[in-house]
Amino acid sequence: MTANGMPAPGFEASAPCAPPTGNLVPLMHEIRHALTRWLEQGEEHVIDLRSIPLAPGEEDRLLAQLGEGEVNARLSIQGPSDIIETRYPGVWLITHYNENESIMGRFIEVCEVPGILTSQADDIRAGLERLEDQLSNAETTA
Amino acid sequence: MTDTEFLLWVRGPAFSAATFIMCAGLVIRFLEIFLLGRKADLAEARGSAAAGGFRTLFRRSIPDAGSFQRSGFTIVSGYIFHIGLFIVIFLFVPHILVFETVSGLSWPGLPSNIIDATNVVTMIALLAVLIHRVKDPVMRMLSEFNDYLVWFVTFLPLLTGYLAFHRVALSAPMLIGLHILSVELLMVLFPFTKLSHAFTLWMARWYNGAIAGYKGVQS
Amino acid sequence: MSGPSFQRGYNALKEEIDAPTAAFFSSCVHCGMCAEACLFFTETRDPKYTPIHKLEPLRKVWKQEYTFWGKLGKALGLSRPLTDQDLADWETLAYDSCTLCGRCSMVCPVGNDITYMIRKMREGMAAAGHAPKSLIGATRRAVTIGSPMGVKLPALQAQIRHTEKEFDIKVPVDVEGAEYLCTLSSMEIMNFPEYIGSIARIFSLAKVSWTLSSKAFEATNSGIQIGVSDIAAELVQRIVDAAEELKVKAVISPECGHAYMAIRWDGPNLVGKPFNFRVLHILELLDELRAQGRLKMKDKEARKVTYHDPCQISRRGGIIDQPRKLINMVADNFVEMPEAGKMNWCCGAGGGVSSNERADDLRLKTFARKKAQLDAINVDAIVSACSNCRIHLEEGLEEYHMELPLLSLTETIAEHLAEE
Amino acid sequence: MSKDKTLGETLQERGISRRSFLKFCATTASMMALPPAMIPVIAATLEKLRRPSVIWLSFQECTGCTESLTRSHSATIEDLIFDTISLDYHHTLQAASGSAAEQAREEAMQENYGNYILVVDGSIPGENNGYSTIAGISNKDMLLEVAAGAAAIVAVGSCATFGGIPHADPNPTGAVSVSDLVKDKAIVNVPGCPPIPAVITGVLVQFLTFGLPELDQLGRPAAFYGNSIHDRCYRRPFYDKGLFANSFDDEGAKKGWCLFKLGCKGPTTYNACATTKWNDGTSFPIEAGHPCLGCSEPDFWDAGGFYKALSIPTEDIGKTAVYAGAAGLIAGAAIGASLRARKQSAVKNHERVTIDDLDQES
Repeated sequence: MTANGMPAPGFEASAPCAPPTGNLVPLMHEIRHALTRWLEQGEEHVIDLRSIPLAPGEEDRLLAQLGEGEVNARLSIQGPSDIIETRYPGVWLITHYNENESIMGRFIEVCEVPGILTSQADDIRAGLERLEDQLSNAETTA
Repeated sequence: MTDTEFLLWVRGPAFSAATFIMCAGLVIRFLEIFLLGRKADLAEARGSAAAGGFRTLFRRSIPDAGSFQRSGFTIVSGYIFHIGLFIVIFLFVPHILVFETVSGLSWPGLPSNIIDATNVVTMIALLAVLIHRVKDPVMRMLSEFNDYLVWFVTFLPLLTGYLAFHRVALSAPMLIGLHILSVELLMVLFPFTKLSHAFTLWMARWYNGAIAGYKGVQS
Repeated sequence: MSGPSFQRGYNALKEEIDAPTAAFFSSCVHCGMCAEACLFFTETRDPKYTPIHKLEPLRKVWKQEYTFWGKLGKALGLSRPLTDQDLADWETLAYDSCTLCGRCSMVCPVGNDITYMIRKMREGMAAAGHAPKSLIGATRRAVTIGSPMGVKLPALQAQIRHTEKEFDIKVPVDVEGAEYLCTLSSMEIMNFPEYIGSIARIFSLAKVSWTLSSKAFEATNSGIQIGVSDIAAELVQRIVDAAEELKVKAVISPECGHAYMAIRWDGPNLVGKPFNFRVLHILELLDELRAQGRLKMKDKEARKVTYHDPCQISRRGGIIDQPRKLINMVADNFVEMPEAGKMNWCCGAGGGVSSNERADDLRLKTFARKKAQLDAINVDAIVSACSNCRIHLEEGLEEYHMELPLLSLTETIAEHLAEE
Repeated sequence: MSKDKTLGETLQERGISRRSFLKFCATTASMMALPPAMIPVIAATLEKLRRPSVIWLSFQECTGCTESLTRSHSATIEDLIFDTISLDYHHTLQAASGSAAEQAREEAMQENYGNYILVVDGSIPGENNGYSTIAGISNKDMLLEVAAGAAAIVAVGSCATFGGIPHADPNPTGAVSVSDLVKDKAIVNVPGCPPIPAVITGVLVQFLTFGLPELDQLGRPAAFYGNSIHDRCYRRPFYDKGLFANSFDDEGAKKGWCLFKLGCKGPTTYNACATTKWNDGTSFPIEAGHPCLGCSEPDFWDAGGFYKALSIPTEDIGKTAVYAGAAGLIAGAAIGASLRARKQSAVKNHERVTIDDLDQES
């Protein structure tokens, strides 16, 4: 609704009236099963939200249901990525943005820590090299 | 021929040809029967032939209690697949659109998944009817090639419709094309096989009811 | 005289096929429901007795002569034409195992009047020389002697004299200007002469002006049963002539099913012109008298009775309520058998089957159906209104060791009539 | 940037972190509709990949496909793609012009003969080669020449894949598709008018990562064209419930009901629009309220009308039925009259049957 009480043009066609695809509930159950499997077998699980047909507004409802938990990390890698632990520990919501902050991919991961959050051996190696270079440069200049 | 070209062919020239054959054939069949004529009844009437004929058009759809007991399977399975065919043919929205373009008339349809379920029930009923036809001594004796052909061309659109709805095995344009083609086969054979009973039965019921009605006899 | 031939039979079948026949054959989907409606099938479970199957020769002629594709198929040699042997093979199906009872015509879901077509097919069968021997004999007696049982006028006159003496009542014969001309079946003259006394007493007490005719007392029509319209017309014409000569207002058909069918419904069509008199079944007339209060009962039948519907009177003739009203007038304890009325089962002897000795065993076998109906109700007596049904029911009851008296409805009414 | 280094080495040199690479792999897997379990495989393969040479030829086309690709929202990924490949010839994008451009093409062909990837957009005139030429070379000749040395061909857009709009009735140039002319090479068809940009890049990445992808019978990669629009459409529940928009401005249209009656070709169209969507994943035609035109299917321009429901016959059936009825009346009256005459003759042939005619012995 706009300020004068008239419905906003074109509003009806979008989110509030969109039909449910009926995919939300099965999705929540998939998460529940994944959590159980992780506890019992330590098996990790990734859901690509783009591969599931969702009606306009449905994804927002999903995110609202998952909520936000204790961890909220922002990565800066060729555009930001948000890594959020939902209100269900072990259920992570990962959103990749490009440099224009448009969403490029959104995943739900069921695991201890999403792989992309942990430091990568290659990066550590590169970082170590940089550190050593820096130190040796400092020694020579000192 | 690509699948799309095939679909266009069945929706275009093939459908026109099938429509032409079916409509012309039915008119010819009707005249073939009607023009044989019938002698006027000279006996003093005790009832109305028209009223009797009209009544029997509807009344004959309701079996008497005794027949229901003795031919229960035939009646129940027959009812199921006929009602099923009616629902699937006339209450599926994509089909209604076809009738609308031809006649300008439209009516509300049923949800697609109800149509799908009805289709499955109808196919099961038709299979049961076929098994009955093969197993029952009377029906086996009466049945000829025509009866099995009619069964087949009735079953085929249901099956292709099911496959098209669920996109089994082939591409969607091909499946929809095959479905329409199977309906065209049904349409082409309609006037020249027992399928035409869908129309001639109204004549048969009318004559039966009129002959009886004139005499003031129930039928 | 040219004698029967396949060509004449084939031509007759071609003549008989009309729009209803074509509509019926076009509509049959071979569902087999008519089989379950036919007592020849239900009591034997032999598929060949399926009613529509009995019409195969007629169907073949329709298909090959009156449909475009059938004709094409025949011309191309794709389908075998009808042969004399086909007709010979179908003789027992068309005559021995069909009483023209019309039950199949009632249940056919597409509305086929199968009985209507059996009657037509018999025209071709008879003209091709494939009518049963004993039925030909009965027809010959009807044409040459005047009655299928060979009853001649002197025999009737003897019964009249006997009746007049027994009841001290006048039986009018050849009375010009009488209101009703009563006809009789030879079975009534030979086996149930009480019928003559009964109608004489009823009409006398109800003050009905009536007469018999010495020229046309026989109401039955073997021509109808054997399926020869030319002969049936000749037999009907005798009654028409007598009725016109005596200037009656109406002709009364006796307690006989096919006689009613022959004179009431087929009669005008056979002779080719509407009658200038009415035709009533005796039950119709009696019910009219009842409604007018002209039948006074002195007492009522005490036994538990049921009513057997003669097919040509009830199902094919439409006289279903009248007998029930009449029975309720004369009996206190009237029960219906299962499927009574328009769907009642045939006794098994109509449509010429009773005159066909070859069919005797089959006819008695099918009586099991009637026995089952009777077993379900446990009555003391059966009332009916057809002497042909009556004779066969008596025979069947004897065959199945059942002690049940058979009553004529007319006679029962006469018995309980109050004297003035 | 050298063609001899692997992508992993190139990225490292450019200081792109492993995390960034993983992010690229994850979003690419998502784009290619691959299961997330494939992400490590993609990472491992891409890392070792050496940049292949790509030659892009444009024939009878509108540049919509190139526009689509360059307007692709996920800039990072495109950067990476263009880092991954060596686009040696693309006459819309390249800086070189005239004979220098053609020289670049010939050099690229010579250097990488048998190994380069050929991308084509636009259809090829089949009737008269003069309808479309580049540098005096007919489209057909150029295609066949370049195709001969290609490792594989990617046909981008409905024109290159199926002939597209140039091929639409009456097809004045006799336009044909790449696969109509080239029979001896692996061709990946990426139809659409235009194709979804992410699908173009996705196919390239998939091709580079896993080689020739699984194709459907129309040569389309199953990963992107494996599902019909209808089956993945968020309005599908309305179709199943039997709720349809009857016009573009009725209550049903406002409520976002199924557009089948308005001619939606979703049921017969295979593409990724319903899940990948367009413009930064914002929307796709059906979500915007317009029925699917079926642009990724052959002959979509002539497939019975954009606004005619898929189930409706394309010709005037009502008229046909009336003509058929009239023809039936004439033929039926003639046949009926002859049958009637046959019956009359049977009636005329009737010999009166007497009792003496019944017995066969008599």
